[in-house]
Order: sequence, then structure tokens, then C-alpha cells
Amino acid sequence: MSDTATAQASQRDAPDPPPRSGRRPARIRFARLRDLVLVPAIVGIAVIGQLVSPVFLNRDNLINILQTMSEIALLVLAQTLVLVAGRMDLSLESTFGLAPGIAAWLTVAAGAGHGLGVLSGVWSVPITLLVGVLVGAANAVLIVRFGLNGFIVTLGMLIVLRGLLTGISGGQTFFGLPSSMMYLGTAVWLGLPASVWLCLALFAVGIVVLGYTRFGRALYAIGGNADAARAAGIRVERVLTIVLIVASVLAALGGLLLSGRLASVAAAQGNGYIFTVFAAAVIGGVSLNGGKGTVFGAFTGILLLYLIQNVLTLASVPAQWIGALNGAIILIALVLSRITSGKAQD
Amino acid sequence: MSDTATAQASQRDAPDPPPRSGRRPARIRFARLRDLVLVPAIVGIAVIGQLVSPVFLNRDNLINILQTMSEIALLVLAQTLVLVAGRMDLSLESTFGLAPGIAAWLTVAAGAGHGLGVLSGVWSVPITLLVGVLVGAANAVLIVRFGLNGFIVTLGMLIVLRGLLTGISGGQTFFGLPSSMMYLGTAVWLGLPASVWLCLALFAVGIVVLGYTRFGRALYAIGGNADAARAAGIRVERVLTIVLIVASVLAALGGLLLSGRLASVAAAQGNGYIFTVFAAAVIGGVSLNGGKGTVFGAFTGILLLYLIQNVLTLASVPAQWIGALNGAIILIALVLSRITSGKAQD
Amino acid sequence: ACGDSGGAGASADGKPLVGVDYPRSDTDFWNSYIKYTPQFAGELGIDLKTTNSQNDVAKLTANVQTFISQGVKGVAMAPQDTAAVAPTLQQLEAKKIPVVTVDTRPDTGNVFMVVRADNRAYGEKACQFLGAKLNGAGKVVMLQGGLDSINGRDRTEAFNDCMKKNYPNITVFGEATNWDGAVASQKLQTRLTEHPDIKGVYMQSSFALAGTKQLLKQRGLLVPPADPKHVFVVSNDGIPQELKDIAAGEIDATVSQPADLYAKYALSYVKDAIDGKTFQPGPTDHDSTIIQVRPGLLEDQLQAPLVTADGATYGGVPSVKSDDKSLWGNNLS
Amino acid sequence: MSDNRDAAPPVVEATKISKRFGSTVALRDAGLVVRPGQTHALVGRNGAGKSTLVSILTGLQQPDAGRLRFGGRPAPRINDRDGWRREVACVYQKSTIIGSLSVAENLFLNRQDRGRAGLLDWPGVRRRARELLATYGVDVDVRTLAGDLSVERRQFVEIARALSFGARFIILDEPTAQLDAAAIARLFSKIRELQAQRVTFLFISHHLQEVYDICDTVTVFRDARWIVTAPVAELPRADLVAAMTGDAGGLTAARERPAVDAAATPTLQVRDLIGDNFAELSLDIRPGEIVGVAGAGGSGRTELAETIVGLRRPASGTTTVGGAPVKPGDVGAGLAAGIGFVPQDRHRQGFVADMSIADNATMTIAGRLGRAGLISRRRTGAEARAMIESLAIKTTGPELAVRALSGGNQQKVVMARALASHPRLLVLINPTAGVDVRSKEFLLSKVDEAADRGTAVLVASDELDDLRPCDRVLVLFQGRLVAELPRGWHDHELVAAMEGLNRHV
Ligand SMILES: Nc1ncnc2c1ncn2[C@@H]1O[C@H](COP(=O)(O)OP(=O)(O)OP(=O)(O)O)[C@@H](O)[C@H]1O
Ligand SMILES: Nc1ncnc2c1ncn2[C@@H]1O[C@H](COP(=O)(O)OP(=O)(O)OP(=O)(O)O)[C@@H](O)[C@H]1O
Ligand SMILES: O[C@@H]1[C@@H](O)[C@H](O)OC[C@H]1O
Ligand SMILES: [Mg+2]
Ligand SMILES: [Mg+2]
Repeated sequence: MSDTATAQASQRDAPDPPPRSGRRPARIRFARLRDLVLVPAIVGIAVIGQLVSPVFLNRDNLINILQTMSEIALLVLAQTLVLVAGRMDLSLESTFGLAPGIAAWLTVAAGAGHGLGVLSGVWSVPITLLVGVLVGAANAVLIVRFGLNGFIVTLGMLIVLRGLLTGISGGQTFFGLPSSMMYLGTAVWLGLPASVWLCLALFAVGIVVLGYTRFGRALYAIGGNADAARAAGIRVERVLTIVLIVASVLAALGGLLLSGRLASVAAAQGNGYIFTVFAAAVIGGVSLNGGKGTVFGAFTGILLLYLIQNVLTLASVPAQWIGALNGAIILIALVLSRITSGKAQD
Repeated sequence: MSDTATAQASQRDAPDPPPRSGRRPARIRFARLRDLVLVPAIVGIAVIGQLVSPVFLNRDNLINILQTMSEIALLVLAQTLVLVAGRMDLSLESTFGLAPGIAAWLTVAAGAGHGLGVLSGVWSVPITLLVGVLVGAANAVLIVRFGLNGFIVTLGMLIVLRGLLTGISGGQTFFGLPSSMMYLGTAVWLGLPASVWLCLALFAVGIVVLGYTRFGRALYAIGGNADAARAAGIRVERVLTIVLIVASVLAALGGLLLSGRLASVAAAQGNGYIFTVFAAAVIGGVSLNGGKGTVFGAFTGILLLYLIQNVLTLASVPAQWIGALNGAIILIALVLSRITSGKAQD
Repeated sequence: ACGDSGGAGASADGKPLVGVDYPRSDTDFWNSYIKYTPQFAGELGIDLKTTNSQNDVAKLTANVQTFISQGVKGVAMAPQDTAAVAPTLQQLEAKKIPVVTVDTRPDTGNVFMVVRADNRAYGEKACQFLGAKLNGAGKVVMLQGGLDSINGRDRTEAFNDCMKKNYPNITVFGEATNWDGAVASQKLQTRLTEHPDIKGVYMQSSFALAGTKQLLKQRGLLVPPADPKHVFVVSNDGIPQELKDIAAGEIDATVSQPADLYAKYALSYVKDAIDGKTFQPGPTDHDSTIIQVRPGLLEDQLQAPLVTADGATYGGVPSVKSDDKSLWGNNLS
Repeated sequence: MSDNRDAAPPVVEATKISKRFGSTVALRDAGLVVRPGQTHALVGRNGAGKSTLVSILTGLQQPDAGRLRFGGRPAPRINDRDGWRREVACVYQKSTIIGSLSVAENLFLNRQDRGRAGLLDWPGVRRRARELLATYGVDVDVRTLAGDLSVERRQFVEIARALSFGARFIILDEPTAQLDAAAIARLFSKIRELQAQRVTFLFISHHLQEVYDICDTVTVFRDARWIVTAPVAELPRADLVAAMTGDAGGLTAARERPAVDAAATPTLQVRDLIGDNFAELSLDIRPGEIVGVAGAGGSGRTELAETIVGLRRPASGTTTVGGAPVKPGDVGAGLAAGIGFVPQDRHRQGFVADMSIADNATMTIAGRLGRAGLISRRRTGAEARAMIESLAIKTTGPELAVRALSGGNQQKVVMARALASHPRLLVLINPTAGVDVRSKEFLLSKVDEAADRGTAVLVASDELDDLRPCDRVLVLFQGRLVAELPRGWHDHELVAAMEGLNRHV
């Protein structure tokens, strides 16, 4: 969606600072200035949080926040890749439920956990990821091969996949998952939940791939101007296929983490997440028009949203007013951070 | 979101047939060939519907379909206007609930209906529409004046407004609405529900405005290329402000119709509708990139979705498989209609 | 409360700190519960921390983490996904924080007490009432809740089972509505068009109340019970509007799900747990029975009476009159 | 020597190529043979099919029929982008710069330097980018977003990129349309350098002089067909134009213009205007007068014109049209005051690509096409058909999307939009960019006609052809008025003034 009407010319990112002289070894910068737009808002929320409750800055509470956001953060990462390439994938939220759902269905014993129990539990993780690959490939065939509109395809896919999960589960929750399915969602490595490590690591990989590889830059090029990218020799179809598959696999992985943490797969797992996912990415500076935004920015986006949630929870805001407050804070945070960063947006 | 990667050059709409020679009297064409893409799918669904249940083509059943879709159709109309102008308004779904919600809150007697009862019932309709105007104006100020990203603003607005409704209602449903609020949602004119008349009339107006007025042309121009529109003297800011306000008022009106039909305003009224709204518009050929699509197309989009729903209900599909089937049918209908229309999409 | 031992969880005045998670805030039933909770906390001398998990078990889990960080001594929750709470319950158990679940019973894991009413009984009561009113023949529509809700499923299954067994000549059209009034109205409208001779409606929740009435009214079917065109409507929850409608003859019955007692006993059991009390299966002092549903899991099954205009007995199910002062819906301030 | 040349297989040989778009035939059995070391000009009127052939020669589109060979070998498979890139580098007519990426990245897209661990070496990329641009004398920070560059600089980035591949065959589709004289000179010296290294060029331009300046062979296309291929020396200008247009009539000589009534109140009065890139300018244009504003890139001529029409807001100063002050920085107000204009960058500001010719051309006069805000389709169609006819726009009809037109025809639509409102003041920025010789003449004659009807005209351009019909030409240098040349100037006078030499005023 283009919000290009207002003062195009003034909307560009401010140019980088002038080059420093001298040679430096190749190094990786995780964030550039324009990615830090949300930092003031995050700091602001943190300060308010600490005022609201001394628990806020507790190590435990901070870990909680990171852990609770880790699964959806993978969806945000996935969507960021797709958005940068100028597409969108709505079906991610249903892959997030369906992938572990199918794994549970096939591996959980019939009877109590109402699975089919036709496969041994060790297959559950490979199956989860495989479902991710298949969904991504199906999207890619319809969008890249047949040239169908990506929004429509993935919307249809979203409904189909969500429906499939309801179908195979009869709307019920799968529990009694095989232990291999639970591992990543529950393990603790060096005092931090494995899912937090995994999430941070994947974001770091995302930052490097998007900023420092030809593949990553090809995504920006395609999102910025697919014709020009093609003219520059980028294999647009192949890159798009890969990114759609990778995104679905990330979604499947995210779903696996959540299933592990909740020791179950609910028929509604992931429902409605796509909204938050888009919000986080866009708030974090990723453009719905493609070609713009960074993985680091997207991370600050989802972090901000979860910090706000946490602070509201700690504040024991009356249940009916949480929604309004949540929205108001998001709006204010955005307005402030965009105003302080001094530029109109697109 | 641009799905431009695949073979740009081949994606353009086929040029219209060459102008027929000779003079034709001025008349309004409600649909042009490219708007009729969904018609085969609609016919297909109708045939299946009739096979599934002889009730399907009953006058009553068809009226039901039109009536149940009439309220959300107004949201689709509203979103279509906004999309054509190159923006999107997520907050429409919450305006749909909040506008009649505030009217009910102010006019329903305290006590049983837990309203405030501070205003007489005759005010309820004006208040509903006024809330629409205010929400639209707030969106316009943030987006058009301050140049904030429309997706983010309206997303924030969506959460705030939804939260506000929960807040003022305490999460409860407003019952016992004043009769003026119920009128449009319940009245029957010439054997058809008033809401159906209203909906059809507003779509007709939409077709005329978008196709045959300066204002409508301006929307396409702004959505297609805002700079060029500005350079042609179109007052981009003003047009956008107007369209955002009109859209919100349409949403408020839609909400009023539903409240009337259900004789109540639930705290969750409208929740999740925006998804269906986007789906209908995009399926109906409206582009998320702005500048493309027609009101008639959007109408066929929402009609298709509701026909599918109706057929599935009549077919008594097992509840757990309704979702999957619904999605599959949508996907197939789209793929088929796009393939038969013989062009890739953007 | 970070890092401090001992004193945590009890405020200066010595009141125990209890966390209550509300499952959602956008429905009439749960909002009554939300209103009652602080009221009973006051009466019981409890300090409250409250959260709202908005029907999302992942949020519930996060909220419970927050409770733990804040040092609560006990937790009351109403997990709408009864399987997925298991790890959360384990964690609370490990921290020795007692839990009372309201409205739902966890599929696995231990809690101190389950406070709920028998949702299967709701379905059965509705079935018996409709069966009796229709004299065992005709068509009824069941507007179900969400497929993913244990309560919804219990109500659906019990209603279907009871109909099959006792009233085989009644045809039931079950419609999934996802607890959404607009969807419910849409499906009912389709069914009424298809089968104009539908004589009964069972709504599994008060969400569908206004829309259903409005639809019947539009079709001229909202007529007194004596009229042969009358369609019998049974609702569920017992919110004030339902009671009013029963008295007015617009709907015929509801099952009063005790929002007040849910709040009251959830909190009082949490307090009892903190105080170290224990319970055994058997009748309670408040007209209910504690049953052991599985080893280590006790459930206080509160009364959820059928409410009708006349307070008569239907198909063996006794009912109370809609103006009965014992109904929570008649006592809301 | 020439025998020798003919013996080597042609760099590219396209035979019987056909391509249709819907009902439009863009190429019909067209052919082209480019031999090693040639600088081969491809000329033809707007819509003749030149760019379509380019996209086929570079593998962006597949022909419906025909055969394509490079150096005697069959063309690479359509998906083998690297294969195509080995054969040919190209500056497309339509920009392939990605505005959201930095200049450096655009230059080395998909071939960035890789450092340790295969990761991109950004400092290296930037260094190479700086070096590359330096050889063209383009002075930009390589980390600016390409979208922020001026049109000229963007074009240079495009050219520099194409030439930097080290390809032995380079296609340039109207590379000079957006460049000023100095930039063209730099480009040509670069091309000559490469010619010396026997790099082969296919060069497309509507500036026929350039064909004679640097090409050795020329091919003419007309109406989607190949017409002739000949050494440039054997095809004098008149014959070339005849081959392009299909008629024998050469170019008409500049028409005498009636004298401007010096006593008439000026239509446009600009007083002490200070704006982006120019300072304290005052000028008057009388009814029926055509005034040129010349200047090299960066002289402020474009900015001045854009400020007058309201696309830019001046820092101070006033503009009055027909005696009434015009609200600064407001195109709508300018339009209402009777200004019609052709913007510099037609793609960005000139038209809405997906809207029809009719809708685009009538955008400024929507108010006249019906009552009460309504627009009569019939009148829109009639107006548009009239414009298509009067400007000779090559199209299947008024309902065709502007996107489907060739570049020159798109420019005509923009001109049509400017003329549609019968303006009192016409402001034209590079009005004939990308327009073929005959159409150029034709468009300028339309400007003349408008002036005859009393319209005041301001032409901001560095194209001598555009400036020749002007009654007088004001020359800007670094934002200041440095010369005013009355009609009848010699090219070298004007060029010198534009370069800031011999100041006149
Ligand atoms: N991580 C990255 N992600 C995306 N683009 C990058 C990244 N690093 C460098 N670039 C590209 O390089 C340009 C300038 O980069 P950067 O600001 O890192 O320069 P610098 O390190 O300060 O300069 P120098 O290397 O000359 O000292 C950017 O506009 C961008 O195109
Ligand atoms: N994508 C397309 N869809 C429809 N028609 C097209 C398309 N591309 C080109 N055409 C048509 O094909 C014909 C040839 O166009 P082309 O761009 O090759 O002309 P050209 O010779 O390059 O003209 P110019 O000198 O104006 O650039 C034109 O009539 C044009 O309208
Ligand atoms: O009675 C219902 C309750 O049990 C469910 O959990 O939420 C919706 C209510 O109407
Ligand atoms: Mg061309
Ligand atoms: Mg051209």
C-alpha cells in the first residue's frame, strides 16, 4: 500500500554520515542509525515499566518477555523477508499452527491425545519443518509460477490451512506431544530458554543475510523494482521461491517452539497473529511496498509491542481498558518516534 | 504490496476493445469487461448451490444472503474507496462497532441496558454518523497532515477504538436500542430489507462516483501516481481527507445496520471483519497498490464470499471441515477465474 | 518484589496477594465475572493482581509468568484451552503456588480445585426443555459456541446425545458460530429459510440472544408460547437480559451459569489453599458437590439451574423462575 | 578491412522478429545485424518498435517469432540471466535504477564485492563505486539513495553501470534524452574510448545529430518494420528523416514568428523570486511571446520553472499571472490562474501510467467535462480523440493505458494535458525529451499555435531545438541570469553562455 502522497522527496532516509577515511577490516554492523527509530520509544516504555512495577527490569521478567515473544518473533522475521522482497505472506500464521499440528496428529497416540499415532515421535520435528517447506512451495507455485496475486493466494491458503488444522483436530487440542517436539520450546541453555537463543540467533542470521549477502540484497532489489532486478541478472523467480519457502519454514519452527512451550497444539494456534506480525514489521520500519526495512528494525517492532503488553499486565490495568490503552500507547509511541526522527513515512 | 516481479510487461490489463465507431448516447456502464472476472465463479457456486439444496435459488434465501452481507458490504465499499486512493484503513472494522456503540451508550437507559441514557433516542443515528466523521477526521489528521504511515495509524486506531468500545461497554452487549437505531436494520421496503436497498443504492452511487465524477477520477489518479495527480492540480490532501471521512461514515452506517438487525451492539461487533473486507476487495480486483479496481468488482468479491458461506451452510458440511472447504473453494474459484480471464495479476 | 524472600506476596496489611487471570473482556458473561471478582476479593480480604488473556493461551502463560514475578501466593484462572495450560500448571506447582481454575477443567495436571458447573448438564437441560415443549418432534437449531472450546463441545455433545436418546424424532441442525452473534444470526437465518417449520433454538451462549430474537421477530415468529407459531428458544449464561426476556415471554429458558459464584468460590478456594486447608469429595455448604474427577483433581460443581418463566419441571429437570432472587442475573448492581 | 569485418560473425543478428502486445504490433518481421566494432544507430519515430527490439535483444522479452543469434551462436535461454549478461549490457529507456537502494549498490547490484566468509564488502563496493563515478566526473556521494538523485545523475549512474560490465556489446536506448550538453560530451568521449577498444554499440536517439557524431552505421525502423540499414555517410539527414517518416518532405524551416506586442501587459510577471538553486530572478512574458530559459544541469532553470507553476515553494518573491498574484507552492492555484505545464520527469509527474490516455489527457480539465462534478464519458472520449488526432498520438484508442504507449507518445500525452486547459501561460520543461524529430517539430508547432492564440510560453530546456523557436532566450548559470539572447542566435553563442563563458547582460 503506498502512502506516497505526502512529500515524496522529503521521505528518503537521511543520507549516511560522510565516509570515514582509512581502511577497515570487513565487519558487520547490526544496526544502522535509521534502524534505531524505535529505541527512544522502547526506552520510554522501559522507564514507565520500571515506575509502574519494580518487577519490570527483573532478569526473570525480561526473560519472560523475550521468551513469550520468541515464537511470534520468528513470524515477524519471516514476514520481514517476504515484505522486503515486495510480497506478503498471510498464511504464515496458519502454518504456525498447522505444521506442528500435523506433526502431532501423526505422532500422538490415538485415544487420549486424539492423534493418529501412525508415526514415531522422533519424526515430529522433521515433519513440522517439512510441512513448512510444502506450504512455502505451494505458495511459490501459485504466486511465482502461475503469477497469481500473492495477497489472495496466501489469504486463501491461510483459510485452507487453518481449516485443515480444525479438520484434523476436530477443533480439539493435541496434547501428550512426543518429547522431541517439546525440547526446543522447553529447554534452557546457559540460563536462557532455548527458544530465546534460537530467536536471537535467527535474527542475527537474518541481519547478516539481508545486509551482507547477495541473496539478501537481491530481496531488496526485487522489492524495490522487480524489473530492474531482473535486468541486473537476479533470478527473480528463484529468489522469491526460496524466500517464500524459508518464511514458511520459519513459521513452522515458531509454531514448534510454541507447541513445545505449551506442550500442546491448539486448533486455534496462531489465529490472529498475522495482525501483530504486520504491525511489528511495519512499526519497525519495514515497508509494505517492498524494498525497504531491516531485520533489526523489525525486531525492535515486536519488542516494543511485547514490552507494552508486559507493562500493561504489570500495571493491572482494568481488563476492559487494556485494549484501548494498548492501542493508545502504540499510537503515541509511533507518533513520537516518527516525529523525533523528523521524517514523514511511507 | 507489489506483486510485480513476474513479467511486468505481460501483466498489464489487456487494452479495452477499440472504441466502437459511431456515437452512443451517454449512459452509465455498471461493469466493464474486466470487472466481470468473478462472474464465472459466482455462477459456478450458484450451480453447485442449487445442486446441494433446492432452497438455494429461493427468493428468500437470496434475500438472506444479500441482507447478511449488506453491512459488511458497506465496509468493503469504504475500503475500496480508500484502496483506490492508494491507502488502507484498518480501523474501519472498529468504527463499525464503536460508532453504534457510542450511540447506544449515550442513549440506552442506565440500569438494565447499562448505557448512560443521557441523550434521547432520536440522537442515536446522528451520533453514529458523527462518530464516523470524527474517526475519519482523526485518521486524516494523522495520515494526511502529519504524514504518518497509514497502515500504522489505522492499525493503532483499530486497537484504540476497539478498546474504547470494550471500555465504555464494560465488555457487555448493549440491548434495548432506541427504535430509530433499529429502523434501518429491520425495515422492509417493497418486500426487500431496507439494508439491502441501502447497500445496493450506495454501491450504485459508488460506481457512479468512481467512474463518472471528478472526485472519482482524482482517487484513481492519486492512487496511481500521487505526484502526477498533484502536478495536475488535484488537491491530494483534500481528496484523501474526504475519502477517509467518507469511508469511516460508511463503516459507521454499516455498523448501524448490523446493530439494528441484531437489535444490540456487542462489544466485539466488527472484530475480525477487516480480513474479510480486504479479501473481498482484493478478490474483486481492487489493488492494494492503489489506482486500480472498481466498486462493481468489489461487490462481486463480497458476494462470492457470502455465496460460498451460504452454500456450505446449506450443505451441512461437518463443522470442523467448513473452514478448510471454504478456503479451498475460494482458492479454486480465484485460480480458475484468473486463469480463464487469461492474465497474471498484480 | 524482586529478589525479596519472605515478605513477598503479602502486603503490609497481611492480606495474601492473589493473581486472577480473566479469559476475555468482551462478553457479557465474563464481564459479570470481572465485576464480581474485586467485590469478593474485598469481602475475603484478598489483595488482587489481575490480567486479561484475551482468549489466547499464550497470553495466559505470559500473564502467569508476570504473576510469579510479582510474587503472588495463589492464582485463579479460566483457561479456555484446557490442554495447553499444562506446562503453566506444572510451573506453578513447582513454585508451590496453588491454582484454582474456573469454568474449565485442565486436561492434565493438578490444581487445587476446579470451580465450574457441569457443561454437559447445560446441554442436557436445554435438550430436555425443548424436547418436552416440542412434544418430542420437530426441528431445532443449535447455535454452538466455538469448536475449540471445551465448554462448547460439552454442551454440543450432551445436547446431541440427549436428543438422540430421548427425542429421536427431533431433527437437530448444529451450527458452529465461533461465539459470534452475527455469525449465529446468519446461520439461523439460512436454516429458517430452508426449514420454515423450525420450532426450537438452543443457543449455547447469550452472544446470540438479540440477533435470534430479532430474526424471529422479523419473521413474525416472536409470539407468545400459546401461539402455534411460537419458536421455543433456550439460551445459556443467565445474564440479566435473558431473565428479562424470559419474563416477557420472548425466549423460554436459559441455563444460569453462576458468574457470581465462579468469582466467589474461585477466590475463596485460593484463599483456603494459601491457608493450608484441604477438601474431600462430597456435598459442600453452598448447595453443590465436590467430586473427584481424577486422582488429585477435585471439582466443585456449582449449581447451574435451568431458568424458565414458570419454574416448572421439564423432562425431569427442575427449573427456577426467572425472577428468583437467587439468580446472579437478578442481583447485578 | 570491411571484408574482414563482414567475415566475422555479427555480434548480434536478429532475423524476422515479430512481437505483438494485444492488438498492437510492435515488431513485424524486423531484423538487425550489428557487426563487431560497429557503433550502430537505430532510429525511427516514436513507437516504431526500437525499445521493444532492445528488450528482446537483452532477453527481457521473448519475441513471438524470429531468430536471434549472438556471435553466430543461438541466444541464451530466457532464464539464463548470466548468459544474457555475458552477451550484452544495456541502458534501457525506462530507468532500471532502484530508488530505495544506494547509488553504490545500484552500480554493483548482484555483483557486489565479497570479502571474508563470502559476506559483502561494503567499503569495497563503495570504493569501486566512487572510482567508477569519478571516471565520468559524476560527483555524488555513493551512499545517497538513488531515488534522491536528479534525473540527469540517475541517468549517469545507469550509463556508468552498463559500461562497467566490460561487455563487448552495449546497447544505449536514448541515453542522452535526459542529459545536458556537457554530460553528453562526457558520455561521448567515454564511448569513443570504448570504440577504440572495438567495443560494439547499438545506439538509439532522437537527436539525429548524435547519430552523425558517433555512429558509423544506421538502421531505420518504421511502423514496426525494418526499412533500411546503411553507413551513416551514405544517408544524409534528409534521407534519414524520409526513411523514418515515410514521406519525402524534409524538415520545415523555422517559421517566422509575428512580433510580440511590446505594449501588452505581461501575462507572467516574476519579481525577485528566490528559490531552490536560483536567486532573485525577475522576468516578464507577454501574451503570445515564447521565452526560453536555458542553462546547463544545475543552473536552476528547471527549479525556476517548477517554482513558477507551484511545484516548488519559493523562499521569497512574487509571481503574477494575468495581473493576479498566484499562491506560491500550489499547483492547483497555478492551474486555476491559467498555467498549463509539462513537468520534467514525465514518469514521476506527467501521467498516471495505469490510467487511460483519455483520463490522463483530460485530468486538468475534468471540470469542463460535465456538470456537478460528473464527467461525461462521451465528452472525455471526444476530447481525447481530438487530442490524439491533433497531436498524432500513436494508439489504438483513447482507452489505452498510458503505460502501453512508447516513450515519445507518452510525452505527447503530457503535452496534451498541458494544452487541454487552453492556458494563459504554458510552462514547458524539456518538452520534447524523447520525442522523434517529426513529432518534435510538430509539438513545437503546437506551442507556436498556442502562442499565436495569445498564450505566453516559457520553455525551460537545454535542447537547442526547443529553444530555437523562442522569441528570446534567458540563460541561467549557477542560479543567476547571465545572458539574454534575442531570436536568431547561433548555437555556439548559446552553448557558450550556458557554460558560463562570455557573459552578455
Ligand atoms: N548492513 C548493511 N545493510 C544494508 N546496506 C548496507 C549495509 N552496510 C552498508 N550498506 C550500503 O552501504 C552504504 C553506506 O554504508 P555505511 O553507512 O555502512 O558506510 P560507512 O561504513 O560509514 O562508510 P565507509 O566504509 O566509507 O567508512 C549504504 O547506503 C548501503 O547501501
Ligand atoms: N507492454 C506493452 N503493452 C502494450 N503495448 C506496448 C508495450 N510495449 C510497447 N508497446 C507498443 O509497442 C509499440 C512499440 O513501442 P516501443 O517502445 O518499442 O517504441 P520505440 O520505438 O522505442 O518508441 P520511442 O521512440 O517513443 O521510445 C508502441 O506502439 C507501443 O505502444
Ligand atoms: O458460557 C460461555 C462460557 O462458558 C464460555 O467460556 O465463554 C462464553 C460464554 O458465553
Ligand atoms: Mg523506446
Ligand atoms: Mg523515446
